[in-house]
Amino acid sequence: MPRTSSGKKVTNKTVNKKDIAQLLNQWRQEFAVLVPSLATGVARLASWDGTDTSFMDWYRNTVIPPKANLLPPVEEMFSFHKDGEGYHIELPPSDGHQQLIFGIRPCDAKALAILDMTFKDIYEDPYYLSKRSNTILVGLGCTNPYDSCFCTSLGSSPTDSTDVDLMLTDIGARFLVEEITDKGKELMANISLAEEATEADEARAQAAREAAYNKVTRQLDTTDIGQKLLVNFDNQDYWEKIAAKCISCGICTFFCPTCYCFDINDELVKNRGERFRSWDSCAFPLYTKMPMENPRLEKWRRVRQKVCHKYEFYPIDFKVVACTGCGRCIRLCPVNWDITQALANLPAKVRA
Amino acid sequence: MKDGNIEQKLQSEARALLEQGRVDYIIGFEVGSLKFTTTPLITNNIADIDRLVINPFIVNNLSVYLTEVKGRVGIVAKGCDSRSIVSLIQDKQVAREDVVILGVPCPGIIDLSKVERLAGKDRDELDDITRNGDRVVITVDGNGREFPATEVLFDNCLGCDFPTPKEYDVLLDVSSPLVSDKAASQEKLDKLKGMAPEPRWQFWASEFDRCVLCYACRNVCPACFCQRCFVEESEPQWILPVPRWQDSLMFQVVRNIHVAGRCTDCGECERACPVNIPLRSLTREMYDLVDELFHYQAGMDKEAPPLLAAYEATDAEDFIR
Amino acid sequence: MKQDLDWEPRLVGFLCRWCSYAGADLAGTSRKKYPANIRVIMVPCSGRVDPLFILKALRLGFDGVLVSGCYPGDCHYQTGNYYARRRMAITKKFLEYMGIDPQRIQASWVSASEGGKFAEVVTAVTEGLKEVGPNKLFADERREHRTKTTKRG
Amino acid sequence: MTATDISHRSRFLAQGNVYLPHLAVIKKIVDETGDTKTFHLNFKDDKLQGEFTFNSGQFALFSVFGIGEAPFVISSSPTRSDHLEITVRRVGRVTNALHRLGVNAEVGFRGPYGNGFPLDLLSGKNLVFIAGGIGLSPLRSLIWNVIDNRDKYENIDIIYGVRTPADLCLKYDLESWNKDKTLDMVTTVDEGDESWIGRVGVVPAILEQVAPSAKNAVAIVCGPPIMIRFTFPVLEKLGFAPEQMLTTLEKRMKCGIGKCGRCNIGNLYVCRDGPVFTYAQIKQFISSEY
Repeated sequence: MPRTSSGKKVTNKTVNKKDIAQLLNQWRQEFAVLVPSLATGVARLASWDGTDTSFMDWYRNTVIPPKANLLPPVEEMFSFHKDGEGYHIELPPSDGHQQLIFGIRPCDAKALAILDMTFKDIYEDPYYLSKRSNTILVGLGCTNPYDSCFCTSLGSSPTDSTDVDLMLTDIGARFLVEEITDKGKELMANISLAEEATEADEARAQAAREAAYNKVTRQLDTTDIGQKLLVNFDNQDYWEKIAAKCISCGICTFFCPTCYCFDINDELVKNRGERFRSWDSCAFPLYTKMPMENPRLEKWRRVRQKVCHKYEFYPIDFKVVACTGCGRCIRLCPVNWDITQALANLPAKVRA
Repeated sequence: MKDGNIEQKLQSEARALLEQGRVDYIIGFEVGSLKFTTTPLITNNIADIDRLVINPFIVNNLSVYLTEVKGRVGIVAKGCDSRSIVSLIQDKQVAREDVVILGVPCPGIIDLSKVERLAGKDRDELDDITRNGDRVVITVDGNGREFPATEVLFDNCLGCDFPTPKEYDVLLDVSSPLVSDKAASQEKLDKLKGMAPEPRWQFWASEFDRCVLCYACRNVCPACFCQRCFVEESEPQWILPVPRWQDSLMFQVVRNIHVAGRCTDCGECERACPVNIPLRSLTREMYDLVDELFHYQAGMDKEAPPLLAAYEATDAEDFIR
Repeated sequence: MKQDLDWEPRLVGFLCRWCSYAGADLAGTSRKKYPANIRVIMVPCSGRVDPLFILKALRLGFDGVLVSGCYPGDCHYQTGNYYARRRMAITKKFLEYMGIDPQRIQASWVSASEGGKFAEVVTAVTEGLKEVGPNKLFADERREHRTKTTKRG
Repeated sequence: MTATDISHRSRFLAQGNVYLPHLAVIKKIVDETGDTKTFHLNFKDDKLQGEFTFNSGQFALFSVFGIGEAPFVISSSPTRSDHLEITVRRVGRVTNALHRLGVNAEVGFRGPYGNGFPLDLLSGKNLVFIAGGIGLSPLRSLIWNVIDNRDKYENIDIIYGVRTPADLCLKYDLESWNKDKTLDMVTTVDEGDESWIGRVGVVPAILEQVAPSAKNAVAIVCGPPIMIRFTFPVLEKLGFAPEQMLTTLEKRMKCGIGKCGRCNIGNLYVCRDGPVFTYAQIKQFISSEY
């Protein structure tokens, strides 16, 4: 069954699709508004230009996941310079402006909730969390999931509103608008073009949710998956087989909305330099390489790490599978490595 | 390359190779998990051989696996792939006697992004794509539309001079005609050459601004066989391995120089790029430069030394003061 | 090209130690005049020059690069300069295709006895760079959408 | 939710941003072997120097600005010195750069991170320290700590092995431990020379000869992965339960605080949950992940 988001006694609203530009412009008075965009040559969330709403026609999901707006592919951590007194360290100027992400898909919103866990754990990560706390998520339910999508296998759905502030569901000429959080409620407070949702609107939304849910055809049986992975940890034959065609590029991890691994590098030119952090991937041999040895030199160990981290280790630490079924890793892989196939063939028991 | 005959022949050849112990592994294609895709099949199991396919979607250059699969290998190779294998032999990465090349005369591979553009729909929304000689029929919502094949083949296929492998052990079919369109194949490059230098540089700067350094271009490339790559492991660190456009661009330029004379214009780098950087507009230019300057074509002669590991006393030096 | 009147091009010279470096030395000791715009880096052979060095120099803001070695046939290591010649040919042409002015990437053969030629080459290359103007190839900081996510739309 | 409780640990004195290093100054450099040096460091800020605390076995990330950061276990004991010591073998980019620095050079310091050794658990026990090569350095802080609180512990054995006599680290410590009548020290080399009068043999083999009793004992092991892998089975043979074996692990590390990935063994992160683990914790993964 599709999950409906609200058990609450609030009246939902509706907004006419034609008025989306007006709505975004009103929000733009207060926030930096990001929308799905092709302006940079690849589908990603980017600054809205104030007029273009063509994403309503092409947008199924972005190629670059929304994590890139909070954990950028590269960001300066600090700069340093040296003078007669020694080193001086300086943080990059921070910009406290609020950003509003319009159109985030439920799988990607869930992914941000998953990232929050790591970045809040033990020591807070100031770079991610400062952006995160300044971000408002306006979700847009899917009407046309890809054949690579499998969110329904991970306890979510194409219209799941759990992890957004405001949720939009396509009901034909209008969007049903649900205020999920207080932030979401505030967003709609002064929007005069919104109307109260009727019972017919609600019924249409429910039908849309069910239709979208049923369009997700790819399935992955996640029953006892962590346990199955644990017993197969040393099943080298299995891992070698499923890793054989992997080319060890970073696509499935870089474009994964829940992968967060990063590298830290310094650059120095004369007496000035910067420290950067940038995306890193467990697919790269260098990721774990130490001067004298490398625990994951062989490809199958790296593939195992990727799979186990998502489906075995993350659930131990944070009680959630670090995969939302967005399907990017399947869609974008140059050799069609498919995690749903890999896990489907996981032996239930291994010889002792 | 459409009917089942070539597939049957491939399967029986591959099966025989494994059965007779002439190879340890077969590297070929099987049907992929997404519509209109294939995926590499690397197997030592005879039971898997039935899954081998040949169709207009066999995109990968499988020779990329040769340096890592152990033992003797039977490998399915299109024209460009077989040249990559020869190039690996020239570089002594692969021994000729360790590979059995199952050559596929290639009529050109279908570029799904071109199909999507023509159809105005994504791949998974299409019912069917059928190649028939120089025509392709794309069916959406039950309605078939016919297009010239030249409009859906990869740019590199349209400009391919050697679709049929020259180096092979078994040729799986008689040579089939490739529909080529040299002008279309060079269109992007010509457009760039028509630009003034500054906008051209700006073009590349903005293209590489999207790069996230996933290294898919390098890792799908059979010519990039180095165990350690200059971008990640060099002392001093010439390039910072972080995705700023300057570093990404430097990486790609030097990668192109490294694969000069090895690149067979298989187009895999551009196809693999998840952020649509037109990498073939670089690799093909280098391919043409190498031909123009040294009359050298990659992977044509397994006895020849690699381009940059050789010289002629008569090499051009009009640019040297 | 319009430019700052005070601007002087900066040139990196990778000189092979056996011929061109000695040639540069000779130019100095025999008091040949040549522009002070060149910073010399001695390399064992022109064949040692990795295209990466050339790009790195440009990335650091140098306006041009000169690679200079022994004449063909005179290489101390027999053939190093022949390999360099091939590599330089494709590097120069390829970078030109990408939009880098070919004047910025120069090569020469200068023997140990050619102090005069060295001075001429450096003068000519420097003059060429003055025509081309300052190197701003890598100066552009893009990617605002990635590093500053909360910029007001 | 947190994956690991760190409330009882000495913690990094953050300046609002956990990734910002403090500045530390190299006060003294001791040459240990041809490729190993010990650095004595003080915080540049006197106030910080006064406030700073750490537990034996905790590590920190040291920066050479412009080159990068690398993790080292603090090898001095909180019971002794007013400065910090790290012993560094020259093996990679950062360690090379560290070795090029001289006295008065400034480095970055982030830490202390990680759990350190469980002193509660060790108290009242016989302790068997087993170290190979530079693996002595992560144990050194604990060894001095234990010596300085000698009455809290029972017997102390130290087994230390290196490849050749020239590879012996911390000779000044070895000397004083050798003289210390309250502990038993065995030094061994894989390959001796004319002047070597100690034992010859790899650490697991010597351990088997020394055969310390497992009764009321805890073994603390540190060395190269190959030594660690071969030492645990010997300890098991001697009757040590997996819970009685401690080790401190080294992995490639970038953040030090459980975020950048890479240093995990199973769901345990060396930086977050370690670097000190019992064999029981890592047993199921160690064969193929370390």
